[in-house]
Amino acid sequence: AGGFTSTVFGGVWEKNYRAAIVDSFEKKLGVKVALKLGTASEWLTNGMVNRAKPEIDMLLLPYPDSIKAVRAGIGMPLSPDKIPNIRNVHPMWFDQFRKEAVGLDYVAYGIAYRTDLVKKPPEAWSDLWDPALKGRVTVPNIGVWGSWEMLVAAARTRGGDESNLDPGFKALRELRPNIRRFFSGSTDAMQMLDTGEVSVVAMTTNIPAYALIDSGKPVKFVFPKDGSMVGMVSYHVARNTANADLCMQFIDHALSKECQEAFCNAVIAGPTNRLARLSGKAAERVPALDQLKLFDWAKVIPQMSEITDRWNQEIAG
Amino acid sequence: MNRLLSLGMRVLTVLLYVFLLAPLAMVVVVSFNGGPVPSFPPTDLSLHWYGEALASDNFMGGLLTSLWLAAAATLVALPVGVAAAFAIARGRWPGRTLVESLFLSPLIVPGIVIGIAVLVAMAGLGIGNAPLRLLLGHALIVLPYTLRTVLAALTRMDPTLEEAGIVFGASRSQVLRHILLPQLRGAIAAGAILSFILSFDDVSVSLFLGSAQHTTLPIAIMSYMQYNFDPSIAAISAMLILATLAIALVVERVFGLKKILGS
Amino acid sequence: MTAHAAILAPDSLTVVAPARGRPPVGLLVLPGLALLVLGLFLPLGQVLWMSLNPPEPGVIAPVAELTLANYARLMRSDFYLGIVVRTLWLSALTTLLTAVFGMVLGLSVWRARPSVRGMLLVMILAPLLVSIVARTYGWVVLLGDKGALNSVLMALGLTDEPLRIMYTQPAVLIGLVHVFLPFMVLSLLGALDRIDPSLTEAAATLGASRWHVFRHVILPLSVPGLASGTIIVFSLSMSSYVTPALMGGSRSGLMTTFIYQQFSVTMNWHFGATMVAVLLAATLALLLAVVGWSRWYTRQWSLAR
Amino acid sequence: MAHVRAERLRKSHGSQLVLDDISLDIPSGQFLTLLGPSGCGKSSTLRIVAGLSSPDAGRILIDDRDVTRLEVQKRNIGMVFQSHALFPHMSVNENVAFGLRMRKVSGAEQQRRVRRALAQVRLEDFGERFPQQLSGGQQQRVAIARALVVEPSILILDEPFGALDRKLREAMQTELYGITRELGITALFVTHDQEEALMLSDSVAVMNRGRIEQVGPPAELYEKPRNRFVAEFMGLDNFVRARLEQAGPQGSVLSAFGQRFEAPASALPAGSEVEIAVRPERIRLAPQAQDTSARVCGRLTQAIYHGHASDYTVQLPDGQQLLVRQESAGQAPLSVGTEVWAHWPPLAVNILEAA
Amino acid sequence: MAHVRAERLRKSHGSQLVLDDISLDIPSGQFLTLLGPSGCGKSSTLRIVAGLSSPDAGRILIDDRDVTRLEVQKRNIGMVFQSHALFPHMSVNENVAFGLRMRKVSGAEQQRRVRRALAQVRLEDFGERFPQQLSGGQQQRVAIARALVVEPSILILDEPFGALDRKLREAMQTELYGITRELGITALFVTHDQEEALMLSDSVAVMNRGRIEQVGPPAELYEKPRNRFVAEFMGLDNFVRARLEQAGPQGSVLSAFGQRFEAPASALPAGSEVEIAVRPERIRLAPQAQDTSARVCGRLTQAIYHGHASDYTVQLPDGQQLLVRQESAGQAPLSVGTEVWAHWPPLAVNILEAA
Ligand SMILES: Nc1ncnc2c1ncn2[C@@H]1O[C@H](COP(=O)(O)OP(=O)(O)OP(=O)(O)O)[C@@H](O)[C@H]1O
Ligand SMILES: Nc1ncnc2c1ncn2[C@@H]1O[C@H](COP(=O)(O)OP(=O)(O)OP(=O)(O)O)[C@@H](O)[C@H]1O
Ligand SMILES: NCCCCNCCCN
Ligand SMILES: [Mg+2]
Ligand SMILES: [Mg+2]
Repeated sequence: AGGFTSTVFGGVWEKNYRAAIVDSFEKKLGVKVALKLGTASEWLTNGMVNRAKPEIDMLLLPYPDSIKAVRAGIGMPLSPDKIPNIRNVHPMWFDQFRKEAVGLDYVAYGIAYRTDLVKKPPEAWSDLWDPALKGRVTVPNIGVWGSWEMLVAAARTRGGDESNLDPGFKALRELRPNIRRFFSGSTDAMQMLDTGEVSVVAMTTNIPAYALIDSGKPVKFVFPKDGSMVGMVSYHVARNTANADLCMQFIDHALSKECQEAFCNAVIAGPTNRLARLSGKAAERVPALDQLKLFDWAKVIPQMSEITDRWNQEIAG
Repeated sequence: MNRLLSLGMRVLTVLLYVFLLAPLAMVVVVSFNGGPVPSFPPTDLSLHWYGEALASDNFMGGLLTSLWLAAAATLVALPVGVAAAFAIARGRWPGRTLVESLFLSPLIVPGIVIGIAVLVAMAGLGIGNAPLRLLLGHALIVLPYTLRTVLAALTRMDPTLEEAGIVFGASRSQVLRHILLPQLRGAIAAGAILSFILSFDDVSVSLFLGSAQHTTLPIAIMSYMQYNFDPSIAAISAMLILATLAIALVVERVFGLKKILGS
Repeated sequence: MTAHAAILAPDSLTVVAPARGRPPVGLLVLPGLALLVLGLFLPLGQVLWMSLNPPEPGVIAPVAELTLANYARLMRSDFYLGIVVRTLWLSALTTLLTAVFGMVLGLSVWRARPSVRGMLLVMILAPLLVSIVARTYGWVVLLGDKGALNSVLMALGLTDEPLRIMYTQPAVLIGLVHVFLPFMVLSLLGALDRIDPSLTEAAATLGASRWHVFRHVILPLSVPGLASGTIIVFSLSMSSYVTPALMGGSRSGLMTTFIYQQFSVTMNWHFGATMVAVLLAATLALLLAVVGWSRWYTRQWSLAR
Repeated sequence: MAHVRAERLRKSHGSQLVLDDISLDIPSGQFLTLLGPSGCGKSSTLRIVAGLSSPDAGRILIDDRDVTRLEVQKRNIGMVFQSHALFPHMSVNENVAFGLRMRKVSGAEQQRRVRRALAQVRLEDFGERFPQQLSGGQQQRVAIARALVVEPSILILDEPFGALDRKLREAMQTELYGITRELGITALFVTHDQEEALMLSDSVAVMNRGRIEQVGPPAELYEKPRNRFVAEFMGLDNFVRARLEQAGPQGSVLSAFGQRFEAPASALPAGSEVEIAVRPERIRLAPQAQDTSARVCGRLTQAIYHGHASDYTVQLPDGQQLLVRQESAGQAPLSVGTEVWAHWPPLAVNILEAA
Repeated sequence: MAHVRAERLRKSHGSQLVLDDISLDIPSGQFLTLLGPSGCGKSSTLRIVAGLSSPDAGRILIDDRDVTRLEVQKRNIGMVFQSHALFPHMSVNENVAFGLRMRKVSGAEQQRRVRRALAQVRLEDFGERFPQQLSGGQQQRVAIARALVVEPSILILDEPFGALDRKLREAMQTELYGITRELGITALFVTHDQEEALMLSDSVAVMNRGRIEQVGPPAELYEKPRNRFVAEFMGLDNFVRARLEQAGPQGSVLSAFGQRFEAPASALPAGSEVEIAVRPERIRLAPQAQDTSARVCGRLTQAIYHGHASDYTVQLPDGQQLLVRQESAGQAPLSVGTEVWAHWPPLAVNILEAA
């Protein structure tokens, strides 16, 4: 029996991913799917370094590494011929990757806060600037999931957008008095929220926040009125892999209605397959597509170096 | 005055031990939480998260990988580092000071850069063997410790003992084996222990050098924490502390730790 | 090594050894050097070379075209120069505190009865056994706004507002000193264990107080260990990443923070390599000074005869 | 000036009893020497008096004050360690100056006294050297200078002249004698050299296996050793069992070697079995019997040349051996194998309690 | 069995010339002793012969083979270091067995020989101890046992008995004498004890400041020291300038102390200015002048008690001092301040070249 190597996030995510998608695939085809833990940037680096002889046959990447991978030409073109389920995927989850990758699921970024420590619950991004939150907010550090989204969201509150981020920088500079610290990951953020070091986590996905909520902590998670930012992970099949067919079979399997429902209901995420239906908690906690605010990553990525510099100096410095 | 000073010293010493151990004690306490998130003081006492940690393939596989990797890296770096320490302490060649400093560069270069550089270089050579890659990276980052600890001890070693060895017919390798190494035992053990622990603890270098089949425990932990915020990490840490304590106790009983870490 | 010291060079192994075509002991450096050169310097050289290439995020291969643009960017930026200074300062402070506390702990082990010595060592090594993430949680529980320390302080009425310790520069210092102490203690013990106890006794008979015995006998004789510990701790501080990231506040970024950023976020390896080059050069220069000084200081009594 | 007393010291290392009820009394300004075989506990005693180790039982009194737990540095002692214990990281000057620095003596005064102390040990020109660059004897002399320079009230010396040749040793002894007497230093001295002990000391304590066998002024130990151990240690030899035939204050009569002969007075009752001893140098050898009170005939079995004297072994008919030291005095040495007569004057006989 | 020669050794430490043209010849199985003041270069010479340091010039020959650069471990040496150099991490047994292990002697044989060697140094019961648990003299004896046990062809001993009391020292000397003679070991020995040197050696070399002053059989050095340095080192004293009035093979006549007196034969021509010396123990003191060839009158200025002898200083009218050693021989010691006559026999006078 053959097999191939892909990537996976850890913890409950991996558990649900295996249960909903990988195990059934392995059983069905009698193959082994090796999943590499680690970080997205490392997977991407590995893909780039080993472009000629890939170690990772299929990368599962989040924003923004997925877009970087596309720009670097890491993945091979995908098509409904080999992956029939792509036909059921909303085109925006395929087209934004230039058809060289396809989305698995989406999550929404919102605000998590302590109900006991916050007098006026935040409802919109703009509420983060409330002087009552002085020194009580944490924001993702640049490079951390949610940081780019934070910048774009901030820009939008002041009339800017992804190609005009100046207002975003200005807004975040003004947010500084409220920022206790820039967090370096969701655990870091949730830890601060749980211990009361901060009252508000400005930009986090729903999964970690609901972990606190479900364990009875006085925490709430809201999708801001002015629209949730979106997180998405996508499949990229390495260009020179010898296992391309198997990878594509796997993607097709992952995009199937059954897998999508099983997986998204478990992790509380939105399916990319339009036929899939959420139920239970997932139905309540995942915003509909029209509540999402997307933006053009392709415009942000070329600016990243400059953005980072500015962030370091103007916001974090 | 003198009495005050020595009382002050005693208090400071105790405070320092408290400082070293307090956060770890907290971790151990937190690990007994039954609930899904860590809280202090623990909500309901339970060994639940110990069970979870022990049942995880990632953690247990990572533990194995980390153990062999730390052992192998130490085994590679130890002789090499000890030999270099001898060359530097006992040789008379130009540029020793510079070379001695260069041996520290694995400490200075951030782990991510070491990881990436080794990854790129080995890919360039067409070597995709993750264990080999990990071993190289880890041997590099622990090399400075094996060198330094032995070098410091060698500086103050009485050379007449070596001379006595030679006089009584020991070859150079016998002097090494019977006289120098036993006396450097403490320093070598210290270097080995540091090496092992550091290799075991490394995240940055391993991140770029591992593979799906060869993931170290710290990487498994780090990945776990991307989505989870529960006391299983505390449980793992507590188990590591307890396991180490147990090993130390056994070693103490069987060999006497002071013999290994003593002069 | 000064010329003077070279003349006094002890005739130990080294001088005796070259008899009849014996390879000199200096050759023993070769395996280590080979590992270092092949495993690190050549790979790293390739990366450092990129610091001389025109910056282009996403490009990960060195090219022939050379420029000093990356260095110019760094040198012209008050921000990045400030980071270099801040990193050096924090590392120096960490090293100093570690040295002082490490000496206190080292002496406590050195003076301990053999039966308790092992346990003290295990306690000292303990911080290394706990993953940094878990350790940070421990610190939050202790030092956080609602942590144990603040609870005590507020209960005692020593302060009304909780002290903000976590996520500040001092928190980074606390975290670094905590994990690096074991390195310092082990290095120091290596030297302390080689001090003949009769030397401290001799000093005491000559009227030296405990402090003077320490100052004039123990401290100078532990210079080799102190130098070793200083070197290790300083290097580790300069390249520390996780502790500042998890325990620091919004302004605690160190050089490594930004190096990580360039390598993994912006993928601007060129600028990242530039910072690595500067980090390496600054640290090596300082260490060269420490190594040289320690060798000069001990030249008269290390190995003589 | 310090009156030093050790009272009933006891010390064990593990299961080995190293000191077993040691008491010493050194009046202020006096010089007491510990004499005894290797490993008998001399250094251990010194260390306890110095305060470097604490006794399992017993106490140390200085001027009637119990100092058993007083810190070493408060005792104003100077000490020469058997292993020298020079500071390897200090030059000779710095080593010698150390005690003065600790006493906050001014720089100029320090220099002056260091120079003088180094002159006393004949090392004027070695101030800049480091201990490793010195010969064994030079190191030992630095250790002596370091202890003397502080002009301590108590001086403790553990075989301070062991590595010195005779001339230097004598010069150092003279210096030491002068300094201690002049400054009224109380001194506790260890040596394995009986002559040195007798010459320097006000009193001598002979130790054996952690106990004191006898303590007293040098002449007393030399002339009236209490038992065979002390006698041997004082250089007596030729121990022979004898019977005290007559005893009295004017002299006594012994029987040994199958004959009777005169001996000095003894306090032991007539009829006792005793042990007698004669110093090898008090016996004269001659080819013919001469008319002295005691004489035996034997065969010369060994002759060892010693410079100003030769040591002979004389085998007696009953199997006993006599050791005889004869001054060379210009004569040709006697040759092995010849028959000789050994003679000794009555006063040369020491009468000891039988062991 | 090894014939050891050192040829024109020269060695400097920095600017200090430590050995200046040292040559030695030790025929196979012979025992040569280096005697000389502290710091004269004895240990340095030993280290070069052992191969532990290399000379700046000159060479070492063993059985006519140049071994100057030969590895030490091939020389089959036993050595006692002045600093003992015991291995701190090995027990006494292991220390002593070390050389045997290196020579791949079987385990049982090792045990047997170690036991015997420890018995020779009277440390049977100390095999399990570690060096730190031994007294100074015990450590030294372990070092001796370690060197003897390998039955080396060359034995190098650097003050091996320095820390031992006289009895033990004599016993060890006897052992050493026996072992070297029995096994035909070539021995190079350093001591600061003239008697020891004279007693053990086939020949003695007296060193001074890195040079050899005189080398020869013990009696020769003792009887005919070449110059004042050697003479002093051999225990001569009372050096006085004199004029050789008559010289001849039967005896000579000297003038000194303002008088003429007889002396032994001298090879120097009549009329020479010479230096004479008389051993302190060859001079007799008496309250009255006696009829011997030489006598001077003076006042007793110092008396030091030594046990079997006392040392007196006699101040002569012309300001010179005589050092006199008198055997105590039971008499009461003379008292300081009295007027005495010093007498010596003609043969007691040594005639040396004037310095
Ligand atoms: N490493 C060194 N550097 C400088 N001088 C040295 C060194 N080693 C020895 N010396 C000098 O060389 C001379 C001879 O030393 P050596 O040890 O041979 O003397 P020695 O005759 O053995 O004296 P002792 O009887 O005191 O042991 C001494 O004056 C000593 O100071
Ligand atoms: N640390 C120790 N552990 C066990 N025994 C010891 C220790 N130190 C000394 N001893 C023993 O105590 C006894 C007395 O030792 P000490 O050093 O007082 O002897 P000493 O009279 O000074 O002998 P020397 O003349 O040989 O120096 C010796 O038998 C020695 O072996
Ligand atoms: N330069 C990278 C070396 C990595 C060492 N990590 C130290 C972590 C201490 N817990
Ligand atoms: Mg002793
Ligand atoms: Mg010497």
